Amino acid sequence: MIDVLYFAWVRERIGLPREKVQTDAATVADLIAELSAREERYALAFSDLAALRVALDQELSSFDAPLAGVREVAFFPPMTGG
Amino acid sequence: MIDVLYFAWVRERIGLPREKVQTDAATVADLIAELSAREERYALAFSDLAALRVALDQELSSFDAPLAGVREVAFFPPMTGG
Amino acid sequence: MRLSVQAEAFDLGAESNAFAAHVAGAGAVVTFTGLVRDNGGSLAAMEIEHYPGMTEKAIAAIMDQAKARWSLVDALVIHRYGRLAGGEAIMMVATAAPHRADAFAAAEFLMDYLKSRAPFWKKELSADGATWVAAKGEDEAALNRW
Amino acid sequence: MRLSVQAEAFDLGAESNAFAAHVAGAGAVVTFTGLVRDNGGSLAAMEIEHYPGMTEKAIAAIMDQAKARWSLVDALVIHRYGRLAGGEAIMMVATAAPHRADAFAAAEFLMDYLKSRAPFWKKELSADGATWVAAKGEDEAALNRW
Repeated sequence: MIDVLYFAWVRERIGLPREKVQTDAATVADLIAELSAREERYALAFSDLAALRVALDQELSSFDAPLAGVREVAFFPPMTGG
Repeated sequence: MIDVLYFAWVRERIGLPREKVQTDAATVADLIAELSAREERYALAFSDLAALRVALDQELSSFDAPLAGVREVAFFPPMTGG
Repeated sequence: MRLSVQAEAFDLGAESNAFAAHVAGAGAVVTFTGLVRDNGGSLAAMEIEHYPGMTEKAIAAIMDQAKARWSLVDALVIHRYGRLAGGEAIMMVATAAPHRADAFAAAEFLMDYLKSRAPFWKKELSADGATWVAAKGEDEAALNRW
Repeated sequence: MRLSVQAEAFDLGAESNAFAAHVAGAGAVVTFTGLVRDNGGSLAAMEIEHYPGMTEKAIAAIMDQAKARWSLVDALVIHRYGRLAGGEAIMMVATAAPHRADAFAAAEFLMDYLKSRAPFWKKELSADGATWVAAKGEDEAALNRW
């Protein structure tokens, strides 16, 4: 089980801020494929990966990163702080 | 008659902050030559022109600038504001 | 070095004075303050979302990088989240260094990284509705200079 | 745009707040404050001489140049003269612009020009005596980037 978090418009499209996901996905990309296959709202949120960023255990990462040992995955658009 | 002003170590070497000078000097360089010929303290203050700056009527200028119409000449070292 | 991620408003003047009061050895203090642009007519409120936990870690990492790169006496980052009205201060950065070049460079570095690498997302609220602020290409490009 | 050449101390916090309170349309405020470096042991007092009349003109000209080059909502320069103790604020600059790049660039420009083109001269007073601060080659060189 991993915690999956969504922020900003990703959260709005998927309709929830976080959920626990039971998965055997090997990489972030695999997890995205699993979620997108679930429901249209996920497919929509993940339709353009260039517009998305991912953090693994609160560190920015990449879509081909392995999920082994990861407890928290977060998806969000490019950050707009400052 | 023009007002001649001295600042910082130029003022200290010459020993006064300002004086009125009767001169027919055509350029700043001519005025410097006249003053340097007066007394040792002037010659000392003007001995290294690379270490000096000049302002004519409160605008930075150069040693070869003409003095015609100028009312106030100021000599000082490179500025250290900020 | 102090870092605060907070919903509450902060007082730029009070924070600047408190920061500058304890920077022995510094000859230069730079502050940057980001404001919700208030263009008179269409006063835009702003809603800022963030990622609690990661936000603090990301900012601390950015501050550590700045400290490693420049000769800093001290640095401060305050960043708000939640709802802000037009004209309100969103965040501030302060740096203190012996000389001005380091204080300026570190403040700009902190700002460039906070813009694109700290997990905040801004939503502008106006009469026309709500819009997520898009990241700008120039903000990503600004990172290349460091 | 406000410019003050004064002997009196100023309050960085109060000046920052007053400045930031009237910058509608600005998203970025940058301040720079120059302090008399106080390195604990040999507390250096500083004596600042200036050229009344030319000082104000020179600073106003520098501010006009900044205004012409960058999109500024407002700018402020305060510079003291006379005797200052270690740790005291010598001067400050503040800039406000729609975006941060302009606010930073204008503040750095103002500082570079104030350093080398505004008629102030600093003398450091320490236990060893009084020394006029020499202009630095790097300060003159800094002007070339503009």
